[in-house]
Amino acid sequence: MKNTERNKKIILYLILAIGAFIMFFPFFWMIITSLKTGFEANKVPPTIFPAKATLDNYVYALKTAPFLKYFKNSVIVTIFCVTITMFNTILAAFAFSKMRFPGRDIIFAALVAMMMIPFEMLIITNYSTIVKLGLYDTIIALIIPFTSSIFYTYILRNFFMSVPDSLYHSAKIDGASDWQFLWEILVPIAKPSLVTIALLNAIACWNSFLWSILVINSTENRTLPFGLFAFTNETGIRYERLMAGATIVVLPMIILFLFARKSIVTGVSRGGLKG
Amino acid sequence: MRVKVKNLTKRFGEVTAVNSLTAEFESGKLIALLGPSGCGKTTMLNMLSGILPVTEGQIFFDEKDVTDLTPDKREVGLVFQNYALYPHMTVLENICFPLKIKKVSKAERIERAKEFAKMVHIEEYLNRKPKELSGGQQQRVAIARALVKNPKLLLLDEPLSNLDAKLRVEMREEIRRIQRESGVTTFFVTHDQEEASAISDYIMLMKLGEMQQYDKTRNLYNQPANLFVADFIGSPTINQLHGVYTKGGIKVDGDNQIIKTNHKWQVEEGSRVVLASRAEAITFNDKDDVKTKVVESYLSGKDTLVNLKIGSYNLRGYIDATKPIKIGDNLNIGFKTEGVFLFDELTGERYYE
Amino acid sequence: MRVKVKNLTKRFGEVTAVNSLTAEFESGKLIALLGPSGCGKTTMLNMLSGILPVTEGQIFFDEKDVTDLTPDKREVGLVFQNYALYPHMTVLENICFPLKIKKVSKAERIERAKEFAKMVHIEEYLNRKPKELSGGQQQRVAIARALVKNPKLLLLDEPLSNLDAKLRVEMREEIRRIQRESGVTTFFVTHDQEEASAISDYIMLMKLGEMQQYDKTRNLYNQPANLFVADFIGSPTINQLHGVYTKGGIKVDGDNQIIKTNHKWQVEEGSRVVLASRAEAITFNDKDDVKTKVVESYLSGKDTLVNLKIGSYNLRGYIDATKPIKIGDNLNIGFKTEGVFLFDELTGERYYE
Amino acid sequence: MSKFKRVKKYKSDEKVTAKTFLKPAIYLLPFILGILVFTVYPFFNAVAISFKEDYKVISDTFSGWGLGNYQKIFSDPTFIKAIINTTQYVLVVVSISLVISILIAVMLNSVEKLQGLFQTAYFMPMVTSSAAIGLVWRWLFNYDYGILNYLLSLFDVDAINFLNNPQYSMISLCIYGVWSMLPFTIILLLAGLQNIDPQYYTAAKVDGAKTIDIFFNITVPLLAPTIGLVAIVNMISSFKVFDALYMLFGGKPGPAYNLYTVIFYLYEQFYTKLKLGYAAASAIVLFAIILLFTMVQNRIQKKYDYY
Amino acid sequence: KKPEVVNEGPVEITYWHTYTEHHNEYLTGIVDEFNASQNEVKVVLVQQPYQDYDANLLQALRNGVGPDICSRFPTNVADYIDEDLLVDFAPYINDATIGIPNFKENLTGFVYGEITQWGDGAIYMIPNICTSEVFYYNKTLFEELNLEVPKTWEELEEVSRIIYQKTGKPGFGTDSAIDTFQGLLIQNGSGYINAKTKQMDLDYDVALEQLTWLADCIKEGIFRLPGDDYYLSGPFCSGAVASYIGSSAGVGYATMNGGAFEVGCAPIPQAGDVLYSSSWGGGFVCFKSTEAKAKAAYTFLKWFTSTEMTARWAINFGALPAYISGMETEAYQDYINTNIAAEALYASKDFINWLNAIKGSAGVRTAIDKMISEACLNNVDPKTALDDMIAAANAELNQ
Ligand SMILES: Nc1ncnc2c1ncn2[C@@H]1O[C@H](COP(=O)(O)OP(=O)(O)OP(=O)(O)O)[C@@H](O)[C@H]1O
Ligand SMILES: Nc1ncnc2c1ncn2[C@@H]1O[C@H](COP(=O)(O)OP(=O)(O)OP(=O)(O)O)[C@@H](O)[C@H]1O
Ligand SMILES: [Mg+2]
Ligand SMILES: [Mg+2]
Repeated sequence: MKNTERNKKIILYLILAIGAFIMFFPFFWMIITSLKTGFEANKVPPTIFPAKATLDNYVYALKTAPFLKYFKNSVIVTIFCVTITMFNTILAAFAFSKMRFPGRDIIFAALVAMMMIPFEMLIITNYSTIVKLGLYDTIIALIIPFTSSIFYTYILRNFFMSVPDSLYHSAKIDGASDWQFLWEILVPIAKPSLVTIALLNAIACWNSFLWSILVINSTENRTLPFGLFAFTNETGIRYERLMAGATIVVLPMIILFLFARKSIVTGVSRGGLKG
Repeated sequence: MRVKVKNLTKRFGEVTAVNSLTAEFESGKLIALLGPSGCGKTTMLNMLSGILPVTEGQIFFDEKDVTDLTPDKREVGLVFQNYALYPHMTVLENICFPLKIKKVSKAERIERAKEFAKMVHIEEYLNRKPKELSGGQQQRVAIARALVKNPKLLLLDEPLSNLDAKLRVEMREEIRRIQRESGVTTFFVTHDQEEASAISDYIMLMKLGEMQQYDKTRNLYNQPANLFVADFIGSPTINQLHGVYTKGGIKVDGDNQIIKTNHKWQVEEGSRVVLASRAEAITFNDKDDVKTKVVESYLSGKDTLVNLKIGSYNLRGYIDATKPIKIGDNLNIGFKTEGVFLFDELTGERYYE
Repeated sequence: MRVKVKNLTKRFGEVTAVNSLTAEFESGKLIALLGPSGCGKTTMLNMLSGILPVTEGQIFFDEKDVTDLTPDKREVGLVFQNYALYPHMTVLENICFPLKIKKVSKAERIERAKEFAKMVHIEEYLNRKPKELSGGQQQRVAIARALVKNPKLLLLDEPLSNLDAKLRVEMREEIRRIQRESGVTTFFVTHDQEEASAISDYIMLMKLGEMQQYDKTRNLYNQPANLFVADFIGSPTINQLHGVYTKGGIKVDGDNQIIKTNHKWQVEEGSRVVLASRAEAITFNDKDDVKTKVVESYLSGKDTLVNLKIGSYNLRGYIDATKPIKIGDNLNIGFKTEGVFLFDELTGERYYE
Repeated sequence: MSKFKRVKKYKSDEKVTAKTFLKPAIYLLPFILGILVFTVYPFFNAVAISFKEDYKVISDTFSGWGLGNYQKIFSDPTFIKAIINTTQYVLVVVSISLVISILIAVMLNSVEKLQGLFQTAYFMPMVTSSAAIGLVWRWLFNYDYGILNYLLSLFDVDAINFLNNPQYSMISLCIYGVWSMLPFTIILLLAGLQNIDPQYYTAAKVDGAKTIDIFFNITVPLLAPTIGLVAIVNMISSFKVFDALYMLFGGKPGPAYNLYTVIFYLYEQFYTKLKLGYAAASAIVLFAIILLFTMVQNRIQKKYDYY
Repeated sequence: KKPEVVNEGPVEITYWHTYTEHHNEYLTGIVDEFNASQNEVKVVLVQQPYQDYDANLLQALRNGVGPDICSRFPTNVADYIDEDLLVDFAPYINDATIGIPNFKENLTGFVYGEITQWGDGAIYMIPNICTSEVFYYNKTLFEELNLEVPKTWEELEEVSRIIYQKTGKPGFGTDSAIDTFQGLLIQNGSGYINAKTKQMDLDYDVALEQLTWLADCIKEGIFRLPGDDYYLSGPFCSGAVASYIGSSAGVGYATMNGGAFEVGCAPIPQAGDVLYSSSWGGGFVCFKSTEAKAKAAYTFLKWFTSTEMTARWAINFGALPAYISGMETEAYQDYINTNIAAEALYASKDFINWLNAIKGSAGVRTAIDKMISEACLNNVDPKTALDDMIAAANAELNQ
């Protein structure tokens, strides 16, 4: 009896481990490649472990692009972007989940439909808007277009909906206004979901370069991912250097993830509600 | 605060949970809400608190129409039937929350919260999360949370259902005390009649969303408005003899006697009626002439509870334990004036004298 | 199925919810679990059902050690204190679920579910979702769900707490009937002593995670193992006179008399003891010589309940209502043999004869 | 008497007054403002462009209004092919990735040990440079020395030219698509699983349910809102498949231009051919298709809304 | 664009580029040098990412935040002219005082024709350097097998077959099958696009013959396409292919083999009378804004393309100066001897030629690529593939 339990566990872990390996491999490859020489990085067929690991690529990458300045800009953009987005998103998700007003679901459905329009089409007009607003080549241009996200609102609304209404009622009885309920009850309870969304958002901000290369011209205002372009040009890509750059770029996100992971996973489990 | 409801109605789709209820509740009283499961007690409280918007009708607090006021503006305290504690807060934080909202200073709210925690005997658990508490402990937290903020109207939805007898008595006395001292109008849902009569000034009895009777507690027992009330209130259940009103008396089905009592019912001859009598309203005196047969008998303290058969119906009464009773004995009984009522069989309405 | 637990212990961090409990429960009996809120009743049931892993100790079903068996292998039915109905299923689906799992054919499970739904009077609500039901209705769904699958062990955690008196009596009789017919060993948590004694074969009384007494229902009343049991069981609460055992009698604090009863306690002279007596064990005969003073008196049916003072303690007894009683009167009382117990004041342990 | 008359009612008796709208409006203001400027306005602008004939990108001039762009794209076999390819891709990738993600999320949620490690691994693709991912997948798919072919050879299957043989390129694209969709989906599902009250699992266990029963009867239905959410989000995002294509086939729509997707078509029309009119028209067509799909999905989803 | 305020100081012009690493550094140096050398014009250099550069530029132009000058290809120019965006340099170049004497004559190969192909004597592009395809080969292997460097495609086929037989690996590959195919067409006397009729102007038989040949060689295994390696430098360095045609600018990648073998470089094979190697030069364009800016741009470009500067830039970039005078400088001549690709390029200088770039020509390239992959990878009959290509290409041109 106990053995089958044990076997089940082993199979479970095995599947997870294989899956984890498959998911993890590209990341591993990024690191490995960044430690190779140019010759080895381009070798066909590729070698798994570098014959001789070298940190030259990192040295080179750090020398080539003003990573420190980019880093500063990235941090500013990400912090502002995530903060404002989360604020907007929380308010909107709350209105769309717990407040009741006629047309709510229709308006929301229309908004969701807006997600279906390809980004490429939006960019054309948004670019003009940014220029018209006089925000071209400013850090603000990297922030405001993304602070109202239907996508995150959609996700968060879903999570807010799963918080029982009786807690809303309970807070109202206790005299809390909608605003107080939102910040004192709903947000703390939905913290795991919020952290998840904030993390996704942070990663998206951090890595968003398509837009930033469009609206940013001056080195002063450029963000980290821009540093990666230093390794791609018309004659080809220096993968080993690119990977070193990429590793440097994503490092903060990994650290962020490792910090946030705990709150994603250990959700506030329910209890205190009967029936 | 005086509470008045006018044509209060709540429908959930097809279901009518509360049906056109009109009543006025005196200020500072404790009103017990009684009724079978699903009769609309919780719905009623939820409408009073503002959680549920009403379908029709109005609610007044004192003279003010609060029908459209949101719960946070009504200043009510509510113990939810399912507690609805905040899962992410500790017990202390849960109790403090209403005070925090009221911007009571931190020191003061903790002090007050602790005081109420002590009152409901949960002072040891202040730092636990709700899910780390037993059912009864959670319920007590909910009580403390509702009481701590000095509400203008207190609504308690079966607040003691998960407590043991001793604690239950203690809690209800505490609630009663606080209610008296603060004079807060209080609605108290309970399924326990003993509890209801022990603490309430008034009882409102509901059935299928309709109010059956709203009256002083003892009046429900002594002056039931209809058969349902008479039947619902009291233990053992009131005796019911169905029959026809003939010749100034009741001819019980399956029996030939015409039972006469010393009431002068305003009832037409030939009506189908129900003669209802409390067990203690049955007399066993020498002059009594209604013939019955003993079916069962139990000793109950100084008395014997006898189960008697008359026609197709049973009847319970208390007889002195010293009197020897055997099953199958014939026993003559009589009816007192008090505790004996006549109802229309069909509508359940009471015939008065 | 016989249930045996051995040194059963459950700790939540610092908190010990159940403490080294050893007991054997006969097959086919209905055992009521009694005890103050937070004493470990739910924890006990959860361990029996397998939901909570035990910290220490073992559980046996018949001779089989099931300590490490997962709940799905134990074939128990459980009514959760908070119902735990599946929110995404209708009432019918909720009740059907255990049968679906057992691969009972669809037609059959619906039929059986409907039968149980009818039994608990929720047949009208079969297509509703739990959140569309009142508290009592939800609770009844939970009962039906636990009963429908013919469990080998039935665990009921305050299953009737949200039902009105009439329904409550009806439900408990149904549960009792099913339990008798199927012979399933049943644990029934309740805080209602009347309910416990009405339906259970045995009562297990707990306090702070420890078993106080496990015995036939009437033995808890007639032969309490310790002061806690004597105090917890019975209404009105047992009378307690604290004092010193001197010269073969009890000298109550604040009083000079030495009370002698016709018991021969095995107790050392000079021990501090508690003389506990049920209200009905107090006699008011001519020969009685313990002097008391009347503090209060209420009429209660044929009797008067008198509250008497002796030393610093109060004592309640029933006296014939015909006897005229005034507050402040001196009244001599005596103690019957039955319903009178002596306990150690400190440990609460009982002294036997 | 008018005082007693309720003018209009909304869902379960809520009274509709100006206030009903005012409050949500305040909460929605910052959000809606941003959406109007950066989503709604560009959307309608795109609609407008799609009806402009002979639209010139840089100078923003056009010859007149009409359906010319739509006529053109619908008479373009490449566009029709792109729609078919995209739809195929969406159906395969969304369903497969959803199934795998649910399984993995539930498994991840059920293990106690090493959970952190596993989660980190499953999360890593989200921060990995896409160039690295492209490199790896190209390597995995390689005909001569790729791992996939090595694995196939263990089962005596002939090597498949995943990337260069047009017959297999769709399969490769789907494999890659599924893979790249997993981390996000798993993370959201994990968060969704956190919202399920564990008492329902407990109750089900007591009811005798095995792991499998719990999965199908409790976990999946209770997770349904989240599943529906990721299904829609993934559907939308995979209808816009472009990156995967770009990554795997070096900027070409498949080895023999056989894997045009709607967005690739759009991209090509705009970026290399400067035909913004065609691009806009294809965007609107794509929009309509996605809308249709999500409406169907929503219909199915409704059943599971029990909150 | 905002009207220029008449102000003191230099006229500022923005110059966008996508150069990275040492190219970027060097260009910055040159621009600084220019800015320091005079005070009428100030060039502001902006580095843009290579990825999606076309689109970015387009968007910026559309919104009036684009550069004043940048380097572009003739295909782009065709689009810009369509939108009337470009400054015609002809008046400046031909000006008596500020003009560039011998401009046409000094240009290498047929570059003048390329930059004036849009007629009216307008010059929209000022070239600076150009690159082209060269033939890289594994010199060590060639010597081992005693093989001559192929000068014609037939020789290439033969050599490749031998290599294939000896090593089991393809002997030859090409980074850009499109350019290779275009080369085969032109070298064999076929036309390409007719700019007037906006039609394909192919010699059908030649095209079919060349396509069939290419497809056969690839199917035989002696030639290969880059496939999922994108660039053949990787396989070449690892010895997976013995020779390939790639950009002269990619010499750094071609020689990154860890010293495993020696790399040789030669002009690409030819077919017969018409020598041809496609021009990958591009040139500077100036976007219309103010007269002053156009003039300032011209001033800078004139300086940048002067004999000395073009040579320096070409050396730094590993390319060929677009101007004969630049090639003839001592510095460049010295450079050739140190760089195999530059040497091969220099050897091709006289037949670097161009193809018509009109609207839709980008689409034609796509159609050709599709045709080749169909014929070579998808087993489509070459004739069908060719017919499809012509139809598609004509549709592109005719829009
Ligand atoms: N959301 C709902 N949708 C449909 N019917 C509902 C809903 N809520 C309550 N009801 C029904 O309304 C009636 C009254 O419910 P209510 O909760 O007020 O009963 P109650 O008197 O509190 O009962 P209990 O003592 O069992 O808690 C019940 O029959 C119930 O089934
Ligand atoms: N998860 C937990 N963490 C910490 N303490 C707990 C936890 N669950 C229960 N307890 C404590 O264990 C004790 C026993 O709890 P249990 O729920 O068994 O009580 P109970 O007898 O069912 O009480 P009630 O009648 O109030 O439901 C209580 O004091 C409770 O606070
Ligand atoms: Mg209720
Ligand atoms: Mg409990």
